[in-house]
Amino acid sequence: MADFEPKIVAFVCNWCTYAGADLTGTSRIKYASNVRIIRFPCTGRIDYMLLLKAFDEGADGIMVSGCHPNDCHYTSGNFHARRRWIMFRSLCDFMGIDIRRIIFSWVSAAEGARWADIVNTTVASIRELGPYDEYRKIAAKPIMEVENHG
Amino acid sequence: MSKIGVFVCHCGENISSTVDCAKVAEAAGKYDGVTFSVAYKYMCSDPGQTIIKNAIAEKGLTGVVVASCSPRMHEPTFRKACAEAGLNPYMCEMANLREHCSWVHEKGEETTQKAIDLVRVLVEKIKYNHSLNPIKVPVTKTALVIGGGIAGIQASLDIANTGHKVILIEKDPSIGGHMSQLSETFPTLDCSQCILTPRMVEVAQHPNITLYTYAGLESLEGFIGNFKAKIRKKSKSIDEKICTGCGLCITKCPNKKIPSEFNEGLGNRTAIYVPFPQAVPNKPVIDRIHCTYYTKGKCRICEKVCPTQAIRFDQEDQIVEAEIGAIVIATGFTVKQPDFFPEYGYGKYPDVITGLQFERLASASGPTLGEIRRPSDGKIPQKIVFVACAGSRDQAKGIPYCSKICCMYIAKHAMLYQHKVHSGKSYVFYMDIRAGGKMYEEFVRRAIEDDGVNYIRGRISRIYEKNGKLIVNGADTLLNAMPVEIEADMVVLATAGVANEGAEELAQKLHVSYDPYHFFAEAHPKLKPVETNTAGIFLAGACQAPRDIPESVAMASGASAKVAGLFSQDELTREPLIAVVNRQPAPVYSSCVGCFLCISACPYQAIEKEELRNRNGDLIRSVAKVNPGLCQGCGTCVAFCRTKSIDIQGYTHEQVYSEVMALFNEF
Amino acid sequence: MSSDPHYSIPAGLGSEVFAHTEVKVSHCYQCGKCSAGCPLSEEMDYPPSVIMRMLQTASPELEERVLRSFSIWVCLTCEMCFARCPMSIDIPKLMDFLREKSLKEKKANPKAKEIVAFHRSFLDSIRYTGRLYEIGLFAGYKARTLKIFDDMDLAPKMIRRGKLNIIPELIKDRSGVASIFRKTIKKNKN
Amino acid sequence: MTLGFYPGCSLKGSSREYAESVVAVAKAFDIEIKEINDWNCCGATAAHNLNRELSLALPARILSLAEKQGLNEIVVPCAACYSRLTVTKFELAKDPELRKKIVAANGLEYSGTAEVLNIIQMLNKYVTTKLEGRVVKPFDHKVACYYGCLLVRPHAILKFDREEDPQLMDELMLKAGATPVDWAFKTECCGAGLSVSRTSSVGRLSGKIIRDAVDRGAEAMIVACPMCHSNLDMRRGAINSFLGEKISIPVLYVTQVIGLAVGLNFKTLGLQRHFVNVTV
Repeated sequence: MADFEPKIVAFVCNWCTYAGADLTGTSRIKYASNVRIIRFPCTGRIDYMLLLKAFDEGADGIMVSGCHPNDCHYTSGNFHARRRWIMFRSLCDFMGIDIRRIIFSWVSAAEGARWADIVNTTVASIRELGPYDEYRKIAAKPIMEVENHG
Repeated sequence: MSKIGVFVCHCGENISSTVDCAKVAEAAGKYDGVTFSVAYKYMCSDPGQTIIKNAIAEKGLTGVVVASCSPRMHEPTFRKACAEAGLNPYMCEMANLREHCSWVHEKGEETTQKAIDLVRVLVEKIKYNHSLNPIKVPVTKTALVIGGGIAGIQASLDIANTGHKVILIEKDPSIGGHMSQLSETFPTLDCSQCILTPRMVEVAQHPNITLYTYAGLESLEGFIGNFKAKIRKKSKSIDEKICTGCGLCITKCPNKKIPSEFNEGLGNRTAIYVPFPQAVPNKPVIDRIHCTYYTKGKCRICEKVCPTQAIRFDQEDQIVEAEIGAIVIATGFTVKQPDFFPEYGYGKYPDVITGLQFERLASASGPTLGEIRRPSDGKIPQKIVFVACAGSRDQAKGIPYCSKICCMYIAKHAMLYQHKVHSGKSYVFYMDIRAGGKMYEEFVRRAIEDDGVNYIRGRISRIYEKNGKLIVNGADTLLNAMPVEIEADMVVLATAGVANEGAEELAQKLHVSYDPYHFFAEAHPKLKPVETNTAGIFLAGACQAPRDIPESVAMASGASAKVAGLFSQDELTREPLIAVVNRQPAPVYSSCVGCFLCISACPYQAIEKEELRNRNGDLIRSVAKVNPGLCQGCGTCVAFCRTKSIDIQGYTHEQVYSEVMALFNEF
Repeated sequence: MSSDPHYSIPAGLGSEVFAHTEVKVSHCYQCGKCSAGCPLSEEMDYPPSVIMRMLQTASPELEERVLRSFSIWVCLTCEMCFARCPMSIDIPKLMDFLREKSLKEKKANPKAKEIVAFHRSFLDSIRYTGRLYEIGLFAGYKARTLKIFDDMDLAPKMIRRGKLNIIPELIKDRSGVASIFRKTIKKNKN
Repeated sequence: MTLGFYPGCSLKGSSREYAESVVAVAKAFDIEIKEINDWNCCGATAAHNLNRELSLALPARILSLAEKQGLNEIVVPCAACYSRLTVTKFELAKDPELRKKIVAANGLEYSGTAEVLNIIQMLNKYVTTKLEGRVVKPFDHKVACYYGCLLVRPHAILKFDREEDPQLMDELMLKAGATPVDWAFKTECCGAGLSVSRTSSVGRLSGKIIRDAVDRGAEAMIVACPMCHSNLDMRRGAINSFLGEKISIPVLYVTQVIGLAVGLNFKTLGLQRHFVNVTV
């Protein structure tokens, strides 16, 4: 697995984590290059079906990150995100999706170093888990076949 | 078919030292829909922008992706450049190759690959961008100020002086608020009334200010720049136009034993009254709860003596409707009463008073004409105990916060007492002295050092009365918590400052949030201290948290500047990155099924129900509708929508899905 | 153990206090209201708020002083401190714990000899009869403290007024009560 | 009307007049009181001072016995026992783990359903409404109602009356024809468990209480706790030496006053047993 480079996508909010990642840049803190950031106005905007889509498209791991509780630019978007995340997580767990591959975190605009840390830990843990082939195997099966097995 | 231009910036060497920019441009050039791609040393420089503008003109570009620094840095720059070249600015996106790539990774193929990926993601996104136009909403240039204390007065005057109209409403018969009750003010000991009353008069005379006293907000609708307020003017039972304020009615009113609110119950007033001599407006109102005519059906003496026949017993409350562009809430606070404290006698000892009552005793306009006399027998107290944190910082009593103003006014009270009663002894029981403020600490030290006030560090456990003395049990925590017992003549409790009764109800009427203690919540604790979460509604003074006079005034001026800024425009322009509910041709109309989950999710009350009707006016069904004036573009509703009928411009489903799908194609 | 996931458990005796009583010593902000209202504060070597402060330091030396203090024994558990504490700190419960620990570690303050003796005699009386046998209590107490002549005038007066039972009241299920003692108090302890 | 009755040790010994008066008043108002069979001591201050589990196991046994006898309501005249029983109920309801442990130690079933009433609650529930018509000899004295600690604290658990300056006993006395004085030491501690081991403290604490009552013109002190009574009554020597004065204000149980008011006999109420003479 040593030469496996995980593909990770990060869904982040514009006001905290995106800005925090900017700060990592301006602070010139180096971190693993496996993560691609996609910008959202707020974690509250993130439709969790996107996460499944990302796995579909070949992601090995997913990060979701926004403002700390009570710091949301829009007051409560991150609370909605967190609440939905709790639901979605158990749903994923139920469906057999490896929830260790979805990392939820709060990174503020001031936490440049923390962003680098979280990315590095995430990359390391996904590397440990290996490529997420299982998902693609299941997803690739025609629906009928899945049903028959089920 | 899209014609997208990709512009890769070297940012000097900031990007190009780790990312092979030429390779990025080359890769981008091969994507579907990309008709132009180039790398340049400084894309944000004039020549760089010219490259973009020329490409738009010459190649007829329909979209621009600038791969350079963070959009938080230069998005406005490049969008402006696009607009200047005739391309809708929202057809420009930025890939963050600097902060998110070149600065955080080592030089190498992987870094370049990441840059290529980031560009591809935005190329795919921009294919689904739409031209957007900034939202414009008109502005009614009249402000509503709720509350006529010092904060409301300051806000009204500041806004009125910028040339805009102000409606000031006050629930009491006079403006002035708590400040008018104060004797002298810390840390300068200038007389409160002397500095306040000129401003009250100014309010009354200002051509831009309409003052409604004895009035409250009935309801509020609308949004920033376009509110509609209903104001209830309680019946004063007099005709203000005719009344000259001569005061004859007050002297003749037989009902003279009503505890005066202005004097905090330490003096009496009549049923027809002005709260205090300098009241603005200086015309009486009839307190219907106590007036003999209203309670017993006869009297009407005031009517008989009024030289101008201004008494109107049958006057009814009046509802005034007003168009409002912005609102300043300045409703202030209140203090806990002694009956809140079981251990201090549940309020049964008349000589255990609040700080506000002490203000009335110390005030030259108060019931004792400024002499410190105890309420029970009028004697001058020789020993007086001041208790800090009475209720404040007391989790068990539900008030864990610091009321902030008490440390200072207690020092002032003790000082005033020592100035007035030279033979007297004063004690202050405190836990910490919080005197952060210009000349505040010096003021407290003066009380201790120059005026001989005894500060004892410890909280009072109990107060009880014996033989006309109040026995105060405390401890000196700086002396191994040694018990201290003082036989005092009077005790002043610095009772906690709390939100007004009805604050919660008002917050709900205004759709602003409030904290667990019912103080109104600011939009950001540091950077938006006078804004609320509802655009166009601002906060001033102690309705947001306990505040002293300088802070209240500063907040009021801050809120006024916000209002003036808003009123400086005829129309409000807002970023069009807001939510929209889809509309389709009949017979579908919209995929919205009207579950209205979005309404509950929206933190801005920006979503309302819209009734779809056919030509005959028959209701087809109700669907959600986003008010563009209120929507802030967080997108929470989008994630909530079960039928994907609501979408957010700039981050549409199509856009974000295409981004995700573009991610790993060549990863 | 904790019902409060946000509480940062302090070091030293404070953590033990928290584990047994859920009393959070760091919640005390030293207002002194407990000491001000405590009826026995003036007889204590360390008034309640000072005990709280000593625990907050987590200094082994000060904790030792707490366990060896007279304060914890003269405390009457009248609950005044708890009733008025702005932080709702259950000091009486804390005191119970400190007493138990002090005794277990044989650190009870020598000045508290009579108080401890009284409590023990009291429990002995219940242990053997199920109910308090006042003469037995006095006898046990006197044997423990050698305060033979204290209250000598009281007993005859009580007997005359029918306030003392010469014969102990015995409950039927004495073994049941004795077994409660065995199961709650460790065997090796008196 | 049947009520469970937990007298507690004091009421069988040094405070038997309290029990006598409770029984007499109950009888006068047709309340049948049924003593819990084979009850044990609640452990009082000693148990919780020395061992927490013991201090819960002993009261739990009492509650279990009451349940076994089918008693849903128990009157507990002793304030200390009332406090121990109520606190035990509260603690065991809060912590199921602890409850398991205690039940195991006792070997008796425990459901926590029996309701515990202090004497004031019992009187208010079953006597007060009928009292007015029954008063034949109003107790026409100024009285200081002394509640002590354990009747009102810990307030969060007991939820009885106001935590400071309680009123319910005062209201009851008013109905019995007495005039309660407004005084300041209603809930101050009398010295309680230090009675024997530190009599001087009791002299000081009880002395302050009696001083205030007398200063406010009280002619009698009314109590609802045997410990308070024995400290204020039997420890008068220590009190007087603290006050430096001989004070002879009598101390009566609340039930004795009600008994007198409805015409019960002096001896039936055990009034002859007091150290400080009561003259009616």
